[in-house]
Amino acid sequence: MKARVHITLKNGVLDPQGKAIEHALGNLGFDGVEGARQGKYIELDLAESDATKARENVEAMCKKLLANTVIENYSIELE
Amino acid sequence: MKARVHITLKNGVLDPQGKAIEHALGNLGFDGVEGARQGKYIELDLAESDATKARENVEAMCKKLLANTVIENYSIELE
Amino acid sequence: MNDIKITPELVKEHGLTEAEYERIVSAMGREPNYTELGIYSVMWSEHCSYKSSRFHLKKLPTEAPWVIQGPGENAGVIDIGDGQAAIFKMESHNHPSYIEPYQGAATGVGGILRDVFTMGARPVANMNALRFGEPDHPKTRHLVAGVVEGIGGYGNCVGVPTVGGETNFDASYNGNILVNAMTVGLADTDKIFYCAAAGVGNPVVYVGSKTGRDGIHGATMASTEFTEDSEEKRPTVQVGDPFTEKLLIEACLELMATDAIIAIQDMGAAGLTSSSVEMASKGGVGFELNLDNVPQREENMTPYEMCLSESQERMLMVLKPGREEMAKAIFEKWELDFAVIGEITDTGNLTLTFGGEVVGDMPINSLVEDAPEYERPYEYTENRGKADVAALSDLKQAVLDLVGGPNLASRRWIWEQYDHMVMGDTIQRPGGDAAVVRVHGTEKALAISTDVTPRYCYANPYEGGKQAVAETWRNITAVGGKPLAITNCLNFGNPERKEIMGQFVGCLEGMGDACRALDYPIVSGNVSLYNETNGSGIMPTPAIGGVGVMKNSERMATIHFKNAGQTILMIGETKDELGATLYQKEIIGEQTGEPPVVDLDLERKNGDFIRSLIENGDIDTCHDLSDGGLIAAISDMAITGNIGASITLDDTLPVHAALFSETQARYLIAVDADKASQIIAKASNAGIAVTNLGATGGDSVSVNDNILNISLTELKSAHESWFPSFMNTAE
Amino acid sequence: MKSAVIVFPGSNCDRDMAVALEKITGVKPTMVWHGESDFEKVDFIALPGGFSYGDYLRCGAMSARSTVMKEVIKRAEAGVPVFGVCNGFQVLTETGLLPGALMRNAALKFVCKDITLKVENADSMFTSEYSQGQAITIPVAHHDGNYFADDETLNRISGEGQIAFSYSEDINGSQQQIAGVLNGKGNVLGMMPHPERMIEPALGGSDGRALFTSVMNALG
Ligand SMILES: Nc1ncnc2c1ncn2[C@@H]1O[C@H](COP(=O)(O)OP(=O)(O)O)[C@@H](O)[C@H]1O
Ligand SMILES: [Mg+2]
Repeated sequence: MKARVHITLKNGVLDPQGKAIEHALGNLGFDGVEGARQGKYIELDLAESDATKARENVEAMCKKLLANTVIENYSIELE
Repeated sequence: MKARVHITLKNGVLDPQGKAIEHALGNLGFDGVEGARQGKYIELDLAESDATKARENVEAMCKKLLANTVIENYSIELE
Repeated sequence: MNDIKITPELVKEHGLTEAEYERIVSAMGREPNYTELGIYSVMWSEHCSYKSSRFHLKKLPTEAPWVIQGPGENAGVIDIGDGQAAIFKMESHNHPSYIEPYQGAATGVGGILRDVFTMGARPVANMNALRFGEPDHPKTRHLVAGVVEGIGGYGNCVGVPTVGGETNFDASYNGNILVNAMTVGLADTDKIFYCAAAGVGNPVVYVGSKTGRDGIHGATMASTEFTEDSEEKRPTVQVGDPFTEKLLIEACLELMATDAIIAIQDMGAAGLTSSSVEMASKGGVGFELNLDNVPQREENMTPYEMCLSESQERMLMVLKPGREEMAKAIFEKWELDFAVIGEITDTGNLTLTFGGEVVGDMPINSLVEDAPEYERPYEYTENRGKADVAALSDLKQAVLDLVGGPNLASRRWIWEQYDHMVMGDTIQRPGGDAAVVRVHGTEKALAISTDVTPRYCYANPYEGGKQAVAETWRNITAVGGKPLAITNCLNFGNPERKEIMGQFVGCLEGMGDACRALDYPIVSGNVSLYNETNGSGIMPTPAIGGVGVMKNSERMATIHFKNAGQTILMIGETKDELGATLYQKEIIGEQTGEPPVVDLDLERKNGDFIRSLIENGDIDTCHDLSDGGLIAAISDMAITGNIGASITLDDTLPVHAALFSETQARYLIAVDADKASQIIAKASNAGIAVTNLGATGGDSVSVNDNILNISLTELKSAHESWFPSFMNTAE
Repeated sequence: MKSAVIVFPGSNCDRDMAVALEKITGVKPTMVWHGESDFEKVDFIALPGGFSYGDYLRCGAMSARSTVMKEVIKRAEAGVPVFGVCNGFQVLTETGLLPGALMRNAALKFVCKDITLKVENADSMFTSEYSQGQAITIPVAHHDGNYFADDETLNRISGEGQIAFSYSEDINGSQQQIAGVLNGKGNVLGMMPHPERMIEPALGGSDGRALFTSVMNALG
């Protein structure tokens, strides 16, 4: 099955990329952008077909590698 | 309203980051990861409340700035 | 796939003319199949075959006692003494960088690095020569940002310092930027690797990244003119993977330390095809490749795609029999793919098998030697006569506009994005005349500079060609280096036009004469033609990359003034040569007249004199004069040293000529007064023109008391602020 | 002083670090490959700069989880001095040996230049040869040097003297312009600037030497 992982910065962590996007959009004349945040999006193809096990697995991957839990949150969707 | 934008590499475009993630997960003992791809995930807060207009706007932002349409695809969700 | 019928349209789509197709049929003795057509089309493209340029390139001087390997291999090799060699080359990545600036520039750096480490060298320095359109062209900012980020992104990650380059803006590059990258590497003279394959039955090995459908037909793209809809040719853009490149460098160098490799070649333009053809052709052997064994990134790849893919970070090697396992262990340690994909045969053919069938079988000779060679008609550029270039009443504004304008302003914004110090041997950083990189663990150093003045080449290709070579020679000399050899990247428009071909021939003749006069041969290079958009060509831009050596790197000159109260001397004489100068272009807004003429004997004489002063430890402050003339050079020296200068000009020339003329073979030096009189005496004895211009000191640059007086603060702010404020302006 | 330089795939300042260590300590360091689970006993461990794993995913993330780092963490906890420069600093924060995280530079650009640093703590084993508040010139070369920690952590580290160096100007958006951080015990230092690039006048200065001589003195 497929896992879709979103990794986003925690609240209160300043986001240089998001800020830059907001700024650049303003410069390009896009009004009304009140905030921008940039995160990562990772797609994984898994051999596992059991959803519970797959989720556990991906959860572990996030904790161990994919996210830095000092500054990031993650969320997992399975398909 | 809020826009969620996913930016992913086009099919066939080399994804060095995804490849490295796949590899690293394998090294960490996670079996059964058959593929990994990394993309960007951007959240925008928009002043616009009309969904059609908002989508048009974000579409333009993607083309102009957020995505590199030479090698990337984008998809937009509104909330 | 191979049952696709070869139609005239298909032939045309492959960039081949009818006559060329006929030639293929007669070389093969039959019609090619689809895969074979693809292979011929890339091998016979301008990019791979040099069909328009070969005839003229043959006339360039390529020999000297210190040349170990001239053009014809992946890079040129020169002897720098003590059993060590410098290996270097410059290459263009113009079209891809226009389409996708970040990846285009990044993969350009990756490609040139491979050309150099393929030969056994550890890359030690990168340079980049960049030409963009006018600053206010809507695309320029985006292209500058992307190209610079791409060059940095790749070089920084690989860990090779990017130590210098050049950057110009001109309208002729609006639709066709130039991104030329150069790499210099070091190797032991007895450990240099070549690409000639040998030994029937020996294994052909593929290492590096897997093959995908990247950049199929990149080589043919680089060989055609641009039109508006070229921007649709997007999938041909490749993504660079500098991390893999770094691993590949380390793995290759580790394997090269053994005796397992017979021949090695990077997969550049036209990937697997051109690398195997080149190795076989050089070795006079045949290759049989089993495409099933090619490591593949994507599913269902056809032989056509595998042969033409330009996936990056791949190499091809011929190993001694029995060494496969040992080599494989090295590549596995570095987590890279390793596959035996074929062997050497005695057939003289490139034979491709796939799924148990032969899918291509072509005589190697026909792919290389039978490639067309054109002696295209040409027409020399007409002499433009002497320009009458006006003086301006507001000299100060003119100087500020020049020194703080797009073509002279500090490039700090660029080089601060490049790691120019990694490897711990950069002893002259960007901002001077030439970059200087120590030969690791020795007293020696390499001095490197890239130069060309396209304005001159356009006005007078012959003089411009001479000047480009002479300027690198002068820049290397100005830091104290002995210039040894050059590489080049010849960027021109459509060679099927007579006047463009005339520019090409003229520049080459000028380059050749300069190389001969300065004992400064050409050891490698690259040609990029068809740099045109909608029929309007770029200015002829034969970028030259020069390499010199310094025996004692402690004796090195830099441009910044070091002490107040020193005497400023000019070596060489200023003539009224304002035609085709930067002053004329940017301040007067005209581009007319003949450019300055390089007197090659004088160039050599003045340069040898300067170098001997530096080598003797007589001077440590020196700057050559080029774009913007005397005042631009003084300003550079004052700004970087944060020490002013006051100079006095005699009245042999009108002031604007004295300040802005771009007469060649001139240098400025600053020394203590007693040393200055010795140097003046020495120069006079040697018949070298020397002028005492004045002294360093104060907080402004002033000329003849009042004619001109600019504070350092004003100068510095003009010089440093242009680039950042240009790049920070919203589009 | 016997030292080890850890080499990850993609490290590219490993040689620079080794050259500096050898020049200053007179002893050639051992180069330790990331896959090793053990290595000889050393007095000092250096994690070099560069782009381990290409800086893909997050700088230092993959290296922090490598086999050798388990051993490095163990030794750090046992008191062996561990020093991370640039990518090495990123690796140290990713392992949790040092607090905080290093994010993309605020201007989103790679920045390579000399910078003036202020020595914030001259009492540590890495900085004793500097004087408190001394201004030193050391180059930076990084894309992700923007130091972040939550307020509580910031208060703690500044209160406990764990901030070793700060930038004299804002070059990357780091909180409090933090350039280098010590662990609580003072035997682990991570910093973005490269002292190993400033060890002789030919390279632009020698302000980096004192860092290494401080450690030599501390080790006796
Ligand atoms: N693209 C670039 N990358 C790095 N350094 C550059 C670049 N462009 C210019 N420079 C540096 O800026 C300085 C001035 O360049 P230039 O005016 O071309 O020098 P010169 O007139 O001596 O040839 C040189 O030190 C050069 O290496
Ligand atoms: Mg110069």
